Amino acid sequence: MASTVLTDARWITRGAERISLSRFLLWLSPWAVLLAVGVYAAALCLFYGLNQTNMDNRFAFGLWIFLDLGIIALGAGAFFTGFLVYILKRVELKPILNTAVVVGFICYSGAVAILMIDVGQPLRAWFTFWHPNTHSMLTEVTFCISCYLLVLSLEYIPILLRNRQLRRLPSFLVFEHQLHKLVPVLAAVGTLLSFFHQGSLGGLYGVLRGRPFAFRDGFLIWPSTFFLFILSAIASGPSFLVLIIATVEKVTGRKLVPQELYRRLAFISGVLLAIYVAVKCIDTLVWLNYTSPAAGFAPWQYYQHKGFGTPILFAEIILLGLLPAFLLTFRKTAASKPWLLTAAAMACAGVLLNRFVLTVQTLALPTLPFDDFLQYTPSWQEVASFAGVIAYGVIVYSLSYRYLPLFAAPKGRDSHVSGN
Amino acid sequence: MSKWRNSFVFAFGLAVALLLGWVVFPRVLYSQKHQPLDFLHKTHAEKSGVADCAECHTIREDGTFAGLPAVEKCAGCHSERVGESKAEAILVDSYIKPGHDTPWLAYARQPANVWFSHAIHVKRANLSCTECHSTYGESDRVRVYEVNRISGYSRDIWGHSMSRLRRAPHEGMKMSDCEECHKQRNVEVGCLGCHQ
Amino acid sequence: MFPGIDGFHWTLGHVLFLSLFFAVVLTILVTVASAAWRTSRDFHSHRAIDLWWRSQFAELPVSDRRCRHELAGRVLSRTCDNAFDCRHCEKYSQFAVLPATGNVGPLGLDYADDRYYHRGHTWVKPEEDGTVSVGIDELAARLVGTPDLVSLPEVGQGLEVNQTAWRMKKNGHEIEVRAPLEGTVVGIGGPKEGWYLKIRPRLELREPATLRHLLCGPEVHGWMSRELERLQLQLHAPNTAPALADGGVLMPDLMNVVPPADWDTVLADTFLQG
Amino acid sequence: MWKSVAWDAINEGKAMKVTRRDLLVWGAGAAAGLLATPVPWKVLDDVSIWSQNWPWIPQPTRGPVEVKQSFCTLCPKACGLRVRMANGWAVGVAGSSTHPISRGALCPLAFAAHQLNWHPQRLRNVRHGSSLSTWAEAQSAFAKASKEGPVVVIDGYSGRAASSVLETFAGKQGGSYRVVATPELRAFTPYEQWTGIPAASLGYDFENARTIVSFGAPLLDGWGTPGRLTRLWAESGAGLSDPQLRLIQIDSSLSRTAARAWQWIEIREGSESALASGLAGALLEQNLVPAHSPVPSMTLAESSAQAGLSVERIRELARLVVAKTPALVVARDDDPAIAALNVLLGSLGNRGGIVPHSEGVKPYVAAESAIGNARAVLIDASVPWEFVPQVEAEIFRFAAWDGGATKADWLLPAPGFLEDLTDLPTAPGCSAQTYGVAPALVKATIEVQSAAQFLCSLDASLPTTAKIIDSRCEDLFRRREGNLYGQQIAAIDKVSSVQSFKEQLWKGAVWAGEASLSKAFACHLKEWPAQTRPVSAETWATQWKPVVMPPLASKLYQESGLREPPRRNA
Amino acid sequence: MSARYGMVIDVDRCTGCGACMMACAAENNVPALPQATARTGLTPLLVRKVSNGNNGETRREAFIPIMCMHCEHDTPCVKVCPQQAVEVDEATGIVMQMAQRCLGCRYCMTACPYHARYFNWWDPAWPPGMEKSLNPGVAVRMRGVVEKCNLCHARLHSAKEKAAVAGKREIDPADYVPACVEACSTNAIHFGDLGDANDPVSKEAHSPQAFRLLARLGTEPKLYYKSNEAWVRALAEPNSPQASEVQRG
Repeated sequence: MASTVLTDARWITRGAERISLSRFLLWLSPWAVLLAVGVYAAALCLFYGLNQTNMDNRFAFGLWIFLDLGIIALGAGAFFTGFLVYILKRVELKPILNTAVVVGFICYSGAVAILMIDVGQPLRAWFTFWHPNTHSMLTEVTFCISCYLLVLSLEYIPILLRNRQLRRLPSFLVFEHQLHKLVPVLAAVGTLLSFFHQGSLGGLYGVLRGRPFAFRDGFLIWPSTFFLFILSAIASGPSFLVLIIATVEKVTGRKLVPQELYRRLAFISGVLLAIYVAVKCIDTLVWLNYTSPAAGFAPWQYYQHKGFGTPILFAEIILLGLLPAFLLTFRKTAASKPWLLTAAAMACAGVLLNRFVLTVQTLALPTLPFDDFLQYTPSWQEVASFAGVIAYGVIVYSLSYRYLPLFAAPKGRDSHVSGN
Repeated sequence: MSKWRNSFVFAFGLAVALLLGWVVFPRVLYSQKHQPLDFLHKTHAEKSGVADCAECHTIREDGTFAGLPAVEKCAGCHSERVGESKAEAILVDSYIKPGHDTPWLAYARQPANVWFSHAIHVKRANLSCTECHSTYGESDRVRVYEVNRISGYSRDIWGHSMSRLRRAPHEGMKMSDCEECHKQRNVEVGCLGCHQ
Repeated sequence: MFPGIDGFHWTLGHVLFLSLFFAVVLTILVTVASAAWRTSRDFHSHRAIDLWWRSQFAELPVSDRRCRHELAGRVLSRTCDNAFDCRHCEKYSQFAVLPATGNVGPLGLDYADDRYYHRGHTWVKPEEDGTVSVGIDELAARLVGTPDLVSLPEVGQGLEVNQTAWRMKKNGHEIEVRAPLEGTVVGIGGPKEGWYLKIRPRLELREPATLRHLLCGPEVHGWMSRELERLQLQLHAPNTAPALADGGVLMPDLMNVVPPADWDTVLADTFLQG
Repeated sequence: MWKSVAWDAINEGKAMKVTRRDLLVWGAGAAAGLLATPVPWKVLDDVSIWSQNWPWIPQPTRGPVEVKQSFCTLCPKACGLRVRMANGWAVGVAGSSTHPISRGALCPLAFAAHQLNWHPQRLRNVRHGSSLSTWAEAQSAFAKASKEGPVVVIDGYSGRAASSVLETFAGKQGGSYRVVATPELRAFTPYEQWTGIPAASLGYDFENARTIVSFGAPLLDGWGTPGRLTRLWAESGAGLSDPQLRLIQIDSSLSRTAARAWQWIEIREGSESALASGLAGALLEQNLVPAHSPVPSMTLAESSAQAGLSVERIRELARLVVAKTPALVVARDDDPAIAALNVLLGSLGNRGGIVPHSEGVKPYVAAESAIGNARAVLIDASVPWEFVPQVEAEIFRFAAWDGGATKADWLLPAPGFLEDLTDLPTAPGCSAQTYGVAPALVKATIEVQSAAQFLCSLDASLPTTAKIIDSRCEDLFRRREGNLYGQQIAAIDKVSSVQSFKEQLWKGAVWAGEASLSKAFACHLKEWPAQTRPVSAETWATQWKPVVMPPLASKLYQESGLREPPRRNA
Repeated sequence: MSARYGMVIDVDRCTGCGACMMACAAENNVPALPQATARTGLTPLLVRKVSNGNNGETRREAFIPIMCMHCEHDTPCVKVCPQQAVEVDEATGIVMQMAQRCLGCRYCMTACPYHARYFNWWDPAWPPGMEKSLNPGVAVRMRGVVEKCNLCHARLHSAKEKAAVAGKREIDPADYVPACVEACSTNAIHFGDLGDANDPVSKEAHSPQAFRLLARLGTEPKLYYKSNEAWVRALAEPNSPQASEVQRG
């Protein structure tokens, strides 16, 4: 008789070799615990209000806004890969498309979830749609992110429906087939939306006239950070995908994509990063010499606080910008896996640092001459919900990897025949 | 058989939802309360010769609106029972004699965050009471007071029509109704023009 | 958001922003709706069935997608690109005339020359009254043994080629048996009768297109031997007992004899399940 | 006819069995239908409205709003108030600009005084030791005690009608009546000693002074009747390099007054007396004042060493003091050395100096913590909470708020803010006599009695507060002098009758007499006062020691760093 | 009516007593919660202490009341609010914060250079019974929304109502005086119509002693300060040599 051991073999793509269910559950369990703690922390914030956080009137935005900006930047790989594959027809990137979509979906849904905890009155958040102030960058962000999350969900559906059991349902299968055919439309819409909201997220701080550290001159209604954010997001997105895929390969012990694909992603990332660094340098010079002094603020003031001196500027632009750009672009370093991964990690860290500086340092810096430089330590609730989002991402990705054909052709399926 | 099955099942689901949404939901959403006694505007207007709403619903000297009259006002005429009705007995025995204010349920009461000045609307803009309150002043029976279980608002704020598409004139006292009237009359006020 | 709602302004920026938003939302909705509409259209036009099979076919391992002419040794190597429907294959007639050179060594499995074989391990036997009887071939029969449960269609039901003709259950595994050809069920048998269904084909039996897509003659041997080989490998996992009896003859009721094998995969590969 | 069958329906399609597919389709239909009903939209809207009117968020009271004139009764400074009342409750407090002394200004705490009645530390029950008791028990216990031996009655706000009740009782009972005076009042006690004029009859004529030398008195921070000096200072050219009124603040730290004063003289902590002696020496040495005896025994050098100022700086200060006259010296407390400076400067009884304003005021007997062998001590609610009698007697303490650890045997809930009728005699330091009446504007929500009410209920022969107020009003009217500050300012001659006079007073008007200027009075300073103790007491407003703080006061010290947090009672 | 309400605060007169803060909080039903700190509390009006940085007798301290400056140009908070919960009233120039519209995203707080906006981190609460002492003209804000100085709009309402009863269109300026102005014991806060050239406040705002905080940001605040002391006026410029000497406190 068939063994009574619980098995999910029927749900796993045929031919794909996966660890046993018990081992898989063992892998998930710590993440599930983390997620549970995160959900509990988030529930505390929703139920008792934001007094559960350590944010205050000066530090009105805290860890979460950094998380939001950070993971949305890293999630840019989703739209950018879709753009490259469907619009620019770079079909060689197709094998990573599914992973890009799943990662993007995780990043965006996580960001939206955090955003909903982060506002004081989530029950009224829909007012933004009903009474939008179209001059607000946040309105643009809200509209675009919700639409793009919808797009990502729709892009995720075909992947989901390719699950072995789900595709047995004919209506699902045919719908998947038809939706898949229309995915280029979604990719185009996603590109448009991403372009705007990545930019608006940059604009979020760039328009703050009252915060000369963040305020930037710009083009029409868009401050320069609008464009810088788009650039840095599409530069770091592929690097983040490299990191993710390498991690998955490491964890599963499987070769998932050809080495050549790594190099290609790295090259794209490196070139874009180099362009970003160049533009960022120009922007910084303009800001230091014109924008900030015009508002009555001498730029040296921003960097006189302990831990937030000019090294942070150096790290942001050179150490975690220019350097990884070189490493990612040069054939020699990009060919070596350790160098490649280091460089990709540096590129991601650089973009995260940029988001950190713009969100946290901006708030920490005084504006009134009799104000102090502020410190802020997130509460455990903030950290836990942050960690919960990461756990959520790991769980969703693990489930997707296990039950969905994420990497185009499941290798090994034919091994027993081809060996013949 | 199967050709129409899906359509039928779909239509069935649709019908159930429509029924629930349009018929059952309003009954569930609003709870009903009754006024402490049957007060008839019509009787007061016709028999007692109260000609003007402002006789009872006064605007004070400082411009504030007294709203529903205090029990002393009623006591002016009803210090002793005037008729034989049950309402009369309740009014005199339960409220006037002990001096308790009658706990009227105010159909048109706006929440605490709304600042509606009767003085400005009545004295400056010369709106008549019926403009907003319709002809309640001539009503010959007491309406049931319906209160929204979620928001706690009187149903008159939303208006009786659930869709708000086919409203009677002067039905509904939501912010959009205020805005509509203001727009018609070209009166611009900011948020704090009507909120407090 | 709409004119008349508080906060709506007839300014260029506001209208532009909202128009863009509505355009995007509309595009997304139209995309989804059109996918749904196309799905529904496919169902009405029977294209859905074809789509479904083609998608299932595409999921099959390459080794299961060999062209019948390769199996017969007429060509060296060819992957079927027509979802096993030779009736629409342009190359069919071109290759069919080549001589078969496949080996004809002992197989240990019976197959009859008067029967036609479907890749899902069903056979079709034309009867004299113009109907055909359909059953599972010996490899499948030895694999499954006596099914725990068989659920057959009703008489009068129509079947489409490659779709589920009937279902069997064995040891908790559900097996969907592919219909070898399209037609109407006219009789019901079972494992005891040796055949499962009697079907009146949609086209007359004598029409060449009725049975053309089914394997026959030398192709059957080539195919069977490959299937046997696959089975041998799949059942010869380190932890399984000897799968095949001496001389490579399949033992009857394999599923009971070799319980720990990855029967899910074996059955799916055998009965062409997605 | 050949029929096609969807493959899933091969078996499941039989009869009308409900399939999973049916459920999905039904669900889709229901979902589509639901979108066409008010359910999602109305619920979304209502939930938002709910979040705008959360039932647990307090709602302000509804009802007619009226504004009443009254007085702040929290301390003896008698500031005029305008109290906004809604539905019978006080909902807002503002200064009454018609008040001739406070002139519309109030100390920060007064703005939340109307919330004090709801303070969590409000004393709600009669307490005997650590257990709850009743008024009847308290009365019988007090009656028994007053039969057995002398009762000491302690008042924190002398001169009120209620004080008169307390004093009368003490006199009749054979006990004594003593007063815990505010530092402003105590500052006049040296003059009382030297001139025989009661401290409560003396006042500062700030309005005519040109230089004010403050020895640590927080003149701009709640000292005296707050509005009087702050408004005067502000209107006399605050911030100008040569203002009309020069405020010289001698302080050991940069207090609020020091920060905003015309000049701040920084001295060592507790060296005010020494500097006063030194300053006197410097004035005499430089012949800046008429020769005078006695002269201070302390040399300039000694003073300089103690105060931490150079001798030359003290001389300079002396010149500064007399540079613009009249000059007036203000002490924080009853420091005779500083008071003697005013004698030296000739400020007593002169324009811009210290003037007497009312007659018939009795000298007060200062309450010491050591009380002697009394049988019982009755403490009025106006006595500061920190005042704890050191005595083996039974203590009956009235209080509206429970300030924490106490040694009182009986704790008796007194009326809170504006819950009791009281009159307001002249505030300490005023240059003219004033009188006002604060009726009970709000009703107490708990059973309360003031000490005076308590005594009257025990001894029916005592005059009630209301009666005393009545007769005081009549006395004032009979004097036919001063003005009545109501909606308009009216000379008392214009007030038609005593009835109308009373009515206006009860409505919050203030009667104020004229300042009696240039009435020089004799002063017998036998010897230059020796250096006394360092200044100990601070005013109520700076030390932040009312029994309880209104919760809103946390805006000043907890929700901002504007002030030091109050030191809690041990 | 049409006005541009603004204030001129005479810093020289401010003694930092805090009466304005108390009056403001009481007038506007601002809760005082035991948990609130200087970083999480609600002080729509906040008096800040500044000094000239010296020690000893030459040290000077001054007090600067900070509240919503009701910026006129490119108003930072209005521009960023995603759902129009903040707007500049055309008739009065008041920057109005609507708690009922606010979703609590706090973007406006990051936008405000004066930190004059406060978030309701907790449910507002008063000791039992104390809700009876709340100002009936102002709704209590719920947890999770931003609040700030609305220039005592309840007093404007009363003034309008009073005018309406009297049959007038324009309010009597004496009827509309914000609580802080009324409470100031030194009359340091002057309130009036900056748009009216004859208004004393309008004249004062143009005096050489007048200055505005962070004026170079270009937001045109309608809150002016004035002082005869140069070091106080230097606070207008965040980078001026004097200002950098100012001890932060």
